[in-house]
Amino acid sequence: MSFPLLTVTAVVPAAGAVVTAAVPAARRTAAKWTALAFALATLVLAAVVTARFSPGGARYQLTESHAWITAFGVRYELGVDGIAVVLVLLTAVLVPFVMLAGWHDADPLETSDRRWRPTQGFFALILLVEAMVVIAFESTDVFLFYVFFEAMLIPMYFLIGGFGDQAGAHGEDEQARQRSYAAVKFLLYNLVGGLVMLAAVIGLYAVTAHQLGAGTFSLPQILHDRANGTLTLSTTAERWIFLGFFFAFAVKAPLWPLHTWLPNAMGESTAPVAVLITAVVDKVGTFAMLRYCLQLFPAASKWATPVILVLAVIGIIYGALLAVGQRDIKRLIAYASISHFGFIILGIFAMTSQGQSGATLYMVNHGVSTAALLLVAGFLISRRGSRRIADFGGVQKVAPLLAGTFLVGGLATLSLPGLGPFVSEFLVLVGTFTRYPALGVIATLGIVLAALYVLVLYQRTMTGPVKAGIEGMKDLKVRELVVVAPLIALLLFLGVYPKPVTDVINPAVKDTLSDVHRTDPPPKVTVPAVAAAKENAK
Amino acid sequence: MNPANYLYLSALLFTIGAAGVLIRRNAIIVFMCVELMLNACNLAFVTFSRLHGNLDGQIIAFFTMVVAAAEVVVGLAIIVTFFRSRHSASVDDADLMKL
Amino acid sequence: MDPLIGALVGAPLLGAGILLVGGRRLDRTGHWIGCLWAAVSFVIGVVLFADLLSRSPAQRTLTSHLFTWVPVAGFQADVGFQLDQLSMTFVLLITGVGTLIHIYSVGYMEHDENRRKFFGYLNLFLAAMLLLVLADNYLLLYVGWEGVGLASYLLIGFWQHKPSAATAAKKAFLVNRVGDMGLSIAIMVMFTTFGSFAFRPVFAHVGDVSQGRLTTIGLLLLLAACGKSAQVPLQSWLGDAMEGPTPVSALIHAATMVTAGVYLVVRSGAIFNAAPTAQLAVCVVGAVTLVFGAIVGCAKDDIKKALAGSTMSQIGYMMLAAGLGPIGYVFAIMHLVTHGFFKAGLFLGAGSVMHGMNDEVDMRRFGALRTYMPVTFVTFGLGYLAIIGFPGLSGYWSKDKIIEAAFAKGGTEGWTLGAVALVGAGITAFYMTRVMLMTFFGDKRWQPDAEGHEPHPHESPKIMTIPMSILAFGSVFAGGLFSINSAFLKWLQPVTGHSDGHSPVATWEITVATLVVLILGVGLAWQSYGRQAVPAVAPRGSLLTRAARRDLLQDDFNHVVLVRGGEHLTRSLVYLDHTVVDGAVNGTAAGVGGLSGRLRRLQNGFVRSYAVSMLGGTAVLVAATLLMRGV
Amino acid sequence: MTTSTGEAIQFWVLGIVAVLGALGTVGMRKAVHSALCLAGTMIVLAVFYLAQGAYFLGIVQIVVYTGAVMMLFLFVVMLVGITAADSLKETIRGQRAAAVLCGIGFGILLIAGIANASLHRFTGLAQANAGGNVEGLARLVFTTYVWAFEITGALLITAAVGAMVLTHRERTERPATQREQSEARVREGRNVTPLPAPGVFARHNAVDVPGLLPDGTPSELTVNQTLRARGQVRDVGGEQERRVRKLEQRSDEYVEGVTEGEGAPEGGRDRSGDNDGANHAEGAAK
Repeated sequence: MSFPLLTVTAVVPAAGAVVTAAVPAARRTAAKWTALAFALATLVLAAVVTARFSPGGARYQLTESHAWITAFGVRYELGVDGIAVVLVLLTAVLVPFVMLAGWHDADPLETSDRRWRPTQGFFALILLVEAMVVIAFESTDVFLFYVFFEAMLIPMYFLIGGFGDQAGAHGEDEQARQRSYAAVKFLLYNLVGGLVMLAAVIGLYAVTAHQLGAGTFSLPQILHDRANGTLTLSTTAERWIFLGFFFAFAVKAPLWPLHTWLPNAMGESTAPVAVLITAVVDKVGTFAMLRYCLQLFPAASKWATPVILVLAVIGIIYGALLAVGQRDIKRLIAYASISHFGFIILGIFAMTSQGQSGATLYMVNHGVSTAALLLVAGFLISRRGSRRIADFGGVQKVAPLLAGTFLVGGLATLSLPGLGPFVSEFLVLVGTFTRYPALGVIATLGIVLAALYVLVLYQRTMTGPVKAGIEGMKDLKVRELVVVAPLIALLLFLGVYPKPVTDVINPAVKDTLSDVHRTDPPPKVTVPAVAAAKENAK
Repeated sequence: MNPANYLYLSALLFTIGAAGVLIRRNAIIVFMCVELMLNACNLAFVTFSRLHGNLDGQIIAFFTMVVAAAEVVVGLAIIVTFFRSRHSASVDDADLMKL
Repeated sequence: MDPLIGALVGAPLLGAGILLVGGRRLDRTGHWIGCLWAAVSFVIGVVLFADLLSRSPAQRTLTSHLFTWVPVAGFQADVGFQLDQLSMTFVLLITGVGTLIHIYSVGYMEHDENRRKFFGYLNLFLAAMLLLVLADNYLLLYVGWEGVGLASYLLIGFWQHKPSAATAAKKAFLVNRVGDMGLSIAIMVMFTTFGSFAFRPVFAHVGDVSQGRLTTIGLLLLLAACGKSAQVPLQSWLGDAMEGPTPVSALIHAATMVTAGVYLVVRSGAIFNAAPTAQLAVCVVGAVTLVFGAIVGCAKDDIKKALAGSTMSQIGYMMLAAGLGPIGYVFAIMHLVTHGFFKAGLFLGAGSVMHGMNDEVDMRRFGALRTYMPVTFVTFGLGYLAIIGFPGLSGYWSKDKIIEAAFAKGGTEGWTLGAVALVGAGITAFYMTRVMLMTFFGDKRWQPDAEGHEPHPHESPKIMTIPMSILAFGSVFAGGLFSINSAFLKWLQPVTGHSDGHSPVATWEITVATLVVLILGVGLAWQSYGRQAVPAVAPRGSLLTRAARRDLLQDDFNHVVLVRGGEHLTRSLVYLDHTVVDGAVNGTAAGVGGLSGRLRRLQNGFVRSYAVSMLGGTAVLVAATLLMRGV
Repeated sequence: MTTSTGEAIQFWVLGIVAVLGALGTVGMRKAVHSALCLAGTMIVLAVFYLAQGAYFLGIVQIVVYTGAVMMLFLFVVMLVGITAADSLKETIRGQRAAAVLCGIGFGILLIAGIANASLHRFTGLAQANAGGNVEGLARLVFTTYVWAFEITGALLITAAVGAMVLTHRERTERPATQREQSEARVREGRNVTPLPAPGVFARHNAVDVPGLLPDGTPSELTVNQTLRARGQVRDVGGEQERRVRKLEQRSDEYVEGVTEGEGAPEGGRDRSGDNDGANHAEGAAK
């Protein structure tokens, strides 16, 4: 029984949440530092996990397995493959930045009430979310995953509903109304998804219980039993269960037309929370598509692929077009994210190694780039006290650094070569194109639209004559630089040298594809790619 | 006689108790009916323990009693406080749960 | 020598990094740092050039593989460079002209508080452009391709406080993106076809691919080229791009970046050679743009815009040549280089004029400047002679060859293209003469600027005039030097290949024809702008003129169809998203709410009635279990 | 497999008693009676426990339930007293019908369930109780169920504390002194004098006997209000009046018997105030 590294990685932030929440109300700063310390500790652990993970080794590594609810064959099973490792690391990396960015977001307006402790709550909730997301990434037991997949809604609900920024387009109470509306919408959407998934989970249990005698949720075991034929899902059963799972993930991801909760949630919550939503929590959805939908139900996935791909492409174009039409900075970014999630899902279901590696890489890049853009946007908004694009103009004159970082974030979002997202986006497009040329071409339109909404946003907010209300705007503070600079550095690194990441991802993708029984379509002319590379290298 | 009769008896008592709970308005009597139901269960437990020939059933019955005792204490205390505030022991007067 | 290739790109990149990250503390030295790194890369370029010359023509291809960039299954993208004669030519042009313009900018941007940033961007551009021409595979080329796009975006919009500048920058980037889309799709097609997108394997296997695919790739590449090189129909951005500082217009929108399209076509010669349809398309695009640009150039009163039109037209020539296949490649590049010299020179001259005239750009407010800024006049004049193809000067050597090649294509195509090229030469002569006359001759039409400062034209400082002079030198002699026992041809041939098409018309006939057309153009211009005075306000002019002033209504078309249409589309989509997609959800929610409102009646609050329901439920459950057992 | 006939008889007899007790618990109007009925049922159950070899439980049942719990009930009944809640009239529409329906249905189902359960295996407690029932239980309680046992202990403590917390009433203000109370009475002008004591003109002065006003009508004021609330005031007004009449009658006879002379003034004195008018009349006549 080796050291339960994965468990610890998830437990540390959870403990951090408890400790932070316990900090006395008056000691706000102390609470912040505690939370940050725990987040960093988690980061270290995640790094250790990544280091201990050997690409190309066993499929699931650092596994842990204990009985949990023996009656239903539910086990506490953890294990990471390449994809999970990367995403765990991403989460652990982003959370400290989120905290730093939201350093003052939860400071109470008047500290008269000694028992009122929003700050502690804010940071504790963030840590809680991190813990749940991490365990969701790590679990290899469907039920365990489901539990945390749902549980993470609760802290998110409070983060969205409880800590909106004071920068709404409307009055104070109107804004509170909007916020609670957004929070409830978020909760309901995802609960409905979760409910459907629960049904599917039970269905899965029923099937396994019926065929294996004892029902199980363990992913490795199910895969193993499928492989040696002891477990065979009937076509209809497989399809229904698949749909159940996919629906939940599609809501979380979100896939068009299940996306409408995202703009509200991201628009009303503070920038850091918005980052948490789109860059961390939503990734669980796409991750789960890749791990559960494809690995558990290969046939059904193939059956549903055409529809999903079309939806994804619609999502790409639709999200981009709506982003162009937005008047609210955060909502614009939200719709941009919807477009990007379209790319991710496209890559996943193109079922080519480029597509899926690209999609996974995209999850990482999108996480980092959106974080960069949103957090800077958050700084901008908190300075001006408004989210309306029309309220900005000529920022680059008074706050060049802010404008510059914002531009870099934007360029990353429009996937400019040299920055991370380009690599992943191109991989996804190529991966799609090799099997579905038409879709590939349509999706490529997305990059033009991306350029449109990003540059329009930049032009309206940053350039031109300095608008009223912008004159006195301060440039980035040190804390804010500490948040943004590393993210930008990360973007550059991922854009120039993504090899370390792809090396971790590729084997996992290979396994997934072999689960789905798909191989990359060969090139028309049989130039062995490696040979080509060699020929090219010499 | 088949000891199963004890079970029938307990079922009967249980049902009567339940009906009482539903019909009576006086909180105290309602409470008594609850006690009646508990006792009915105990009888069933004891009978089962006899049927199976091990004492676990009796243990459970025993615990039921203990818990029932605790419950009585708290429940009656609640009734008393309720009576103090409302000058009534009718369960229907506690209808704030609606709407 | 291979690592040097990396250094070639690295030097300006490093410079950009230093300048952009360095922050305000570098404000005082920034511009010199910028120049330094540009110069360094130029020196490296020269060293490499020497190295290449020292080798036998066959061995003149250096490659250096830095690292594997994106390895995913079959998809192997490397960061690797390939330096052959073609790249070398560009490297020298870019770094050479680049360095000159860096130096020029030191003077030109003297009074701008963001000068450091400006030089940072310029260095960034050099790096990206070098990456573009040195890449050994299309994906890396794409990086450079978009990199120069970014640099151009930043530099056009350098004066971001001017809304017009910001808009122009955005427009440029967007239009380029459309082209980039073509390039990226082309790469995808290559990958699906060849399983690779590196030059060597792709070109090596062109033979075993159906022509249809090659045509597809070719057309997609052409789309990309149109975007970058401002060819019809994606040319609309170039005119607005003149909002940027003049050195930028000179370097990016005249000498180097806009010619990337030509490079792409020539580089992909192997593919185009095997896809005649695509080649023809290239020729047509080139020919159309050639005329289009020329006409626009004739109508513009803004000196920079007039030059921009001319740039379009000249690149049209290059595209035309590139489309002609092996006959034309060499001359396309040659014209590209010479054009690099004289057009850069012309722009710098224009910049110098604006510098002297409080940034006035309207030629109708110039006039009679030759005496006030002699150096500018001379250099500009030499550039002018070069571009109209005055015998002996650079333009003459390259342009005539192109016209020749066009005729040599043979058949009606050959005749048409040749004729177009010939006419183009004439129009070129016309509008360039017009510019020349309106700016330096005639009487003073100066007017005070917005703040009411009377312009006091004066010669620009040495730091600006010296680069101009060097470029003028280039624009006089480059063509000649290249043509000495066709050195340039021999130099490039190993890469591009060459075939001497036999032209139906003899060389001397073409030369004569060209001269005739040239004289006609100049004469016409003299007639209308030299003899009678130029009106200070533009006359209404003919329908064509008015159309030409508006870029032949291209922008209006874009505005109506794309911008307005797009706005309506997005607006309506936003509405739909709110009412339909979201409305459906909220509708459901409302329905549930209403239902629960009804059900709420059941909750009368009496414990006992709740208890009844509990008991009932229990009864049902017991029944269910019993039934289950029964089953 | 069956049990001894003796047990059978005992079952049938006591079973009926138990059921009756249960019905009584539900049906009796007064809480006190319900409580007593319940106690009866519990005792019967205790007997059944004993009969089924659960000696310990049997005793505990008697001691804890009938001994402690039921007494607690009675105590609370006394404390709370009788309220309108005791009426058996149903107030919620359809409640009783639903209740009876559910009850019957549930009972039937339950019995049906037991009926088709397979209860043929019947191993008595013979060897389970071999080492003594109590010892057996003890062994289990302190080994297998020790954890649960501890928990229940904690539960009991908590319950006790909870009960205290619930019933304990915090006195917010100082209790009013006698003086203040009297002053308040004067201020409000209601029965300034102390309340009349019960039992005036009474055979005995028990609390539930109201005092009489001079005309012999009982005064409600004189009785403890709890008793009044419960309607447990003994109805004595009529009897007393009758006795007063008798007294007067006898005295009249006595006066007539003595005829004119000194007896009259006694009689007059004896007569209560309402005859004064007559006296004066007579005086005037003289």
